[in-house]
Amino acid sequence: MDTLAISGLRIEASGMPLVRGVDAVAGPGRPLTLLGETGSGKSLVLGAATGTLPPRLRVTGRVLLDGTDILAAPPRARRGLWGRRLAMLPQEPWLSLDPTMRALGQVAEVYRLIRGLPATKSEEEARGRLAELGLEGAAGLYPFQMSGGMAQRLALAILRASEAPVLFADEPTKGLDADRRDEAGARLRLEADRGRTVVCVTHDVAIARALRGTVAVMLDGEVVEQGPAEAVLDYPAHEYTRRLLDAEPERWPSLPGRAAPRGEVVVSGDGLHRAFGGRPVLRGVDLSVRRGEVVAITGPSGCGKTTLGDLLLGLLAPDAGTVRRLPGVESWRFGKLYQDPPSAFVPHQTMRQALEDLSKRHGVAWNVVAPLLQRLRLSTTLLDRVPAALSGGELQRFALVRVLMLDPVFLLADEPTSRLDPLTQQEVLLLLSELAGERGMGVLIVTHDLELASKLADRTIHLEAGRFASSDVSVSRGRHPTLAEPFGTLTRGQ
Amino acid sequence: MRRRSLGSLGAALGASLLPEVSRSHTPSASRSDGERVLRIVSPFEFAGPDPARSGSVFSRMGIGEMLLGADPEGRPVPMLAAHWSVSPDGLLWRFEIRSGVHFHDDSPVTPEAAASSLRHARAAASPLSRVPIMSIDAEGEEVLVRLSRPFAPLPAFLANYASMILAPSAYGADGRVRAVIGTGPYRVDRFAPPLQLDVARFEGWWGPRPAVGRASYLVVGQGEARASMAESGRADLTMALQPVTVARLRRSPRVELRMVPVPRTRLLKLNAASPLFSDLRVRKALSLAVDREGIAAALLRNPAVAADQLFPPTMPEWHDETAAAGRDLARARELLAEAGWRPGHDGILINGKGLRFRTTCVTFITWPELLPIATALQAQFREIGVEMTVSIGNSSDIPLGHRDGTLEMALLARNYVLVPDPFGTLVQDFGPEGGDWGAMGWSSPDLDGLLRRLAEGPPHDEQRDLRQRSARILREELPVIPIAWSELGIAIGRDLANVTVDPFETSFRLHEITWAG
Amino acid sequence: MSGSTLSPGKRTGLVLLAALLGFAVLGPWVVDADPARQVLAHSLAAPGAEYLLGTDHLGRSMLARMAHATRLSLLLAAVTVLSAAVPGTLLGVMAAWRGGWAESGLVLLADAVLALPSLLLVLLLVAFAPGDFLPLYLGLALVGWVEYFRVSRALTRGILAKPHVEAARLLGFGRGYVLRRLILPELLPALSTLATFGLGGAVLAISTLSFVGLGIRPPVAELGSMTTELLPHAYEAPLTVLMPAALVLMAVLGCHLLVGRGAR
Amino acid sequence: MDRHNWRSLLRPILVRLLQALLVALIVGALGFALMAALPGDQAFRLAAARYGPDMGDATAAALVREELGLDRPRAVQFLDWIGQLLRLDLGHSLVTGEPVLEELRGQLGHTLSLAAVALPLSAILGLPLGILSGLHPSGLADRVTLGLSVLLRAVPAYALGLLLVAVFSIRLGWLPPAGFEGWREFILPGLTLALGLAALSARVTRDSVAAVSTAPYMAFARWKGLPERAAVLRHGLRNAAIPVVALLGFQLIGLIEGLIIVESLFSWPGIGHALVHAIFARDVPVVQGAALLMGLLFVLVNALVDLACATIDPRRARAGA
Repeated sequence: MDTLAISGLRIEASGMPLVRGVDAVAGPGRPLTLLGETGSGKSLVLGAATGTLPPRLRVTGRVLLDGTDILAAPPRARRGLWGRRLAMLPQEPWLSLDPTMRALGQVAEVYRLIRGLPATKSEEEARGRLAELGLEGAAGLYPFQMSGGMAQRLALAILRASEAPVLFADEPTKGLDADRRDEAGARLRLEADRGRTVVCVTHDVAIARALRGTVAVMLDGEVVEQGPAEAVLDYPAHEYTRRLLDAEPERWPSLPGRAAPRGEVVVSGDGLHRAFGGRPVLRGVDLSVRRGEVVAITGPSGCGKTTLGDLLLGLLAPDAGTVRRLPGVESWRFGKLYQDPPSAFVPHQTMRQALEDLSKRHGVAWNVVAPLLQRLRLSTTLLDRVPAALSGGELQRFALVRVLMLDPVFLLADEPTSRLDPLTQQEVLLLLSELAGERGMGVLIVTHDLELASKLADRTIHLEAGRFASSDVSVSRGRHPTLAEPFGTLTRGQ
Repeated sequence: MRRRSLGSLGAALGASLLPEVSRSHTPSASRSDGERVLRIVSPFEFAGPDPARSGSVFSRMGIGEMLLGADPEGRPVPMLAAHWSVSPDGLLWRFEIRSGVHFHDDSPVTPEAAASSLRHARAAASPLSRVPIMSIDAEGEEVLVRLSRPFAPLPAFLANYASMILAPSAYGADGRVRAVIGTGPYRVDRFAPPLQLDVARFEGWWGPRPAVGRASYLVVGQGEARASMAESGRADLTMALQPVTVARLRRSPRVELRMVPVPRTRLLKLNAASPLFSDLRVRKALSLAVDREGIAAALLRNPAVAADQLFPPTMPEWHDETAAAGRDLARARELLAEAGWRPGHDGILINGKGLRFRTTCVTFITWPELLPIATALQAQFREIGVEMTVSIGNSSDIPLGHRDGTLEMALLARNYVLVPDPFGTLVQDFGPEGGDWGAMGWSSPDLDGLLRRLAEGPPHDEQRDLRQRSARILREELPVIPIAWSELGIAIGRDLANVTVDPFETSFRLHEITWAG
Repeated sequence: MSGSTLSPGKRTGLVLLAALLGFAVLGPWVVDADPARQVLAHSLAAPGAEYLLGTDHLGRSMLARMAHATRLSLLLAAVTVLSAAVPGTLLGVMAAWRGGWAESGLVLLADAVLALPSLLLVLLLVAFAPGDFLPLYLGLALVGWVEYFRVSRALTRGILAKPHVEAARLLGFGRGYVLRRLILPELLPALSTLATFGLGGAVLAISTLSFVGLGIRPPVAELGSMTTELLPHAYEAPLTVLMPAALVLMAVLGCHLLVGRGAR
Repeated sequence: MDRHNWRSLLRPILVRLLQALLVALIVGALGFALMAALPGDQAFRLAAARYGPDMGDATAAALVREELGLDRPRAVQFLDWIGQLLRLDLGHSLVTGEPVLEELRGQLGHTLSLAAVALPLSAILGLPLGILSGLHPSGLADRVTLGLSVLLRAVPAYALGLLLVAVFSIRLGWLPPAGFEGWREFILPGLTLALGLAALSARVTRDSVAAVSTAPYMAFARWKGLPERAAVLRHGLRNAAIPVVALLGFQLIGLIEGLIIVESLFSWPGIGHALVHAIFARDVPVVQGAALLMGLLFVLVNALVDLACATIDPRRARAGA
């Protein structure tokens, strides 16, 4: 029997349908993944299933939990299910843990207050839960002393304590470093294997793959394709599903054979050392980037990738070693793309103002700008928007425009797509790679994603604890997919 | 020593963190010994135990006594001195100390103790320091005061609070006063400057045993708050009521209101040496321009206090009976024109040398009525073309401006019975060099002569004549322009009896008061 | 934010301030009576045909005095706020930008100023020239700059840490541009909130000073000094005190309502 | 690790000490400025304050000048004061001649006892209203509280005090309008101070509670299945208290400001009252002493608030590490 069954779910906001006709089921050991991009309506479905939607939204259809329609239940009764029948693994768990309470207490209170165990017994149980998730050493820590992955495990420990049979997970990989993503997927699968009914909402195909069970792909408020994970993910029927899957780096076709980078070296570092507060971050790194070359740096969090980039751009000074940049080239022709696109723009400035100021500052004629916008498929109507009114993909492309206006010789791209939906990520990165060839600029891309690096870069450098671990040269072959497809229509403003 | 001060800072902080639960008495209740407390509320704060600074409060509360007192006419009466005499040349005064009098520490009052107190007073900023004294000594049962020249009003100066007689133990080794150990009917029970003073009956007093056993003196600065203390029965004696609150208190069944004229005169001090005020006609014009009745009625709530001369009718010897001219703007303008002042294009007077009649009047807020009066004068003078700026400062700006010659005009209130004989104040204020609180750039040989003669101690009839002539000179020459006299407004609780008011404000006469019923 | 989206509270605040401003600008001109003219015989007259709003203790027209007082009070408050806000903001931005000793020194100084009773500083400054305007607002500015300093420093630190500042520098923009286009516009909402509160605060502070006896010299009419001047007559003629007090209240209330949700 | 911990503990203490030192220096400099720059003559001012207007004339001023050595160069007098301060001696009041420390001791006691009434009173008035409005933002309680607090903040402290006196002492006759001896005397000045503070703390509490009640960790606490009461008690209150406690430090500024006014208004023999008098009298040692004590008190309380914040909020405690 299905623990959770959603049927005919429709959500409207003042007459406008946001979610239409969603049907889906999940049961013990049969997780359900709602896969979709920002704005697809997947989070609204989760809200309806948990009964946490704002009252101004009109919800029709049925959500059966163990055969009872929880949509029809009064709010008090729904609230009574929390922690007993339903559990929720929140987005960005480090924000959802009480910042002023130690880990152990946050687990133990579930036993103490909800399950009514005595204090010592509660603590004992709580220690057990922490140990199960490898947190035995963290009982005395506060959430702010934990990494994102630890916080997520702590949240899971709390949810395990409650032993609610249905576990919801909302974007469990949001804000996590890429190397922690697979771990998150595996942990959710483990919960499912322990007999829980797991419902997960994500844009990350890798999670859906890891979780197995049922996958429902959502687009514009509708489920466009649904079925067992193996079927949907390996033999996608719907065009959108295919594109979504193709957007995963490992599925990217290899990039077009760029001419082997023969240009001069635009930037190089020799024996770079850098420490922060007495802690060495970089310990003797050499690196050079040529015109037209795409170099990727990968490595785990804290390995010094970002620091290396900042040293090359002159944003930081090295403690030892030298940075050489192409002589006679103005400093602003060494550009940077940022991880969080909205934060790289002045919040109250429209794109037009930003670009106009830039063209005035450097005497770049406006007629240089228009073709760039076209090349990056940015409609001129977007020019009059402020950053908050643009999507991440659009902003990252505007960021490219303003760098390209200055005829760059080098571009540092610091995790430029880690906060973007997969299709947008693919689009932006392919553009970047094309432009490197077209413009003859050296690109240094900082990323967690090995797969992405190997697809995109001419060379990949692995950093580990501030040193080179290895370096390899990607072999470029095959053809680049045409970019005439209007990817832009799939991304939307938030 | 160093360590001690370090410790004392810590102790001070520590002690103050645990606020002292004082031997407090609730205002309405009686004390633990059942003795009812007479509560006095007054606006006047007091500082340390030095009588030169705070003696007025000690004297009013009956803690300290002087050698002599004064009767309602200001004539000297015995207090700690039972008898006194003066040598024929007027240079040696003998004061015989009352026998059997004790200080609050039970030590006897000896001539040496009294002489010592007086020597302290003389060294301080006290009226006694202005007396031409050569020496003060004890001899037998007497205190001997030797003068360098005759000074008949000496007894009045000895009746001033700063000449209070304190016990030898009241003085520290450095000569500072450490405690108020007097001889009066009440001794200090709790000394909490600047706002509270509790006294208890001194059983060893030389006079008849007072009926009131305990009294407290509480300072309440806000006039409105004082009035409501009286109205709500939280004060038995409320001093210095403000004119605006008087009407309300008159209707209160709880208190009896008394308005006592006191010789404190609000006046305009002028720099007669300045080109603006050197001409008597100008000073007369200014005086004629003042609407005294208007000010007295609107701001002081009693038209009768409009002052056409320095001394009120309650001091007949110093009061000139001739009728006063009222406000007369036409006459004022005439006089100004005669003195060469003509209105300019904006109405402000200009004289032949192109000098505009603009002046600054300094006043201060110790007396709350001065500022509104100054504001009224400003408008009244503007009507005859005199532009006056009001500068609100500290009272000390006036003597300072007097000394450095920068002062042009000041509005102040002057107490003429600081020593019970107005002579004492007049000789300071209107002497040949003028005075900080009196004439500036003005002197009158005639007045000097009259005052000199008064100092010699003439027979009474002559005295009266000298006083009258002095008053007339001041009235005619206008070295200062009187504006209004004062009244002391007192609210007396209905359950007090035998309350009398001392016009010289030297005593509340607590020892005479009894509880009614 | 356009006018139509104002909340009722903000709208009330705006109306209050506009009314007050109108009274301040037009009042003295419309009333056209000398605020210093006295008729002692008409002291504390009740409102009526001759004196629309009655008279004060010296028989001066309350209406004329309040019109002039409102103008002066608002002007003084505005000057006070400006002379606190401009240096405070600039120092705050500078401290955040320069960092190091300059910042630590300024922060310590600001903390020390905070630790001292501000009334002490103002009293001291006012004691230099009692009754004059200049020391009054200088004194208030001397105390007031700290608030602007703290807020603008904290905000600037936040802004400077954001990637868009680094991006602007990398794109070749100079310090002037960063200050003009990046920092000041972002400080503006917070600063205008502070300034609006400050405007009300300055009106209050000036009236408090007149209460301690350091007002403005007569016969100048200022709302605070009017209130304290008439306070002794609160029982006989309550209106004379309540009217200027109500104007002070209007000014402060208007500012607070305009800024919106109370405290921070 | 240990070394780091020590540093993190030491640093705030050092900062506070430095602040205290700076406060002392500024107070000293102000006192110096007072002596050096203010118009009028200190000796005359002191004479007026000591002997009253009637006796405060040039003769008295000359006596004062001689007694106190006011003729000495100002720099010497300033260095004297610094020297005394280093020996923790604040000198003698120029008006009363008493040691400043002795005078301030009593006054500080009165001030602190008033503050000890006002602060809890403001908490009793402000916190429940703030919590109530924060739990139901835009509800009736919220709107009424907002209106009240805006109104209270728009009324100057002295006007509020006079209003209270008018109502409770004069109209109703319930409470004494002045005095400082019994418990009744504490109510009006305490209330005057407390109302102003409560207006502020109610708003801060409200905002904090409103923010906390929609915080993700409160949502998660509910998701855990905690009943609302337990969620609020175990996770809401402590987090909501952080900004409120931090505000206490700032409230103290308001409290001290308010004290000066309230003490003058109610003739309360506290440190604020003494300060105002001393400024008018140019009693430099008392001004310096009172300001110094108030400043140091402020620094001390701020340090205590820091400590309290660090106790409640572990993030603050480790921030220095």
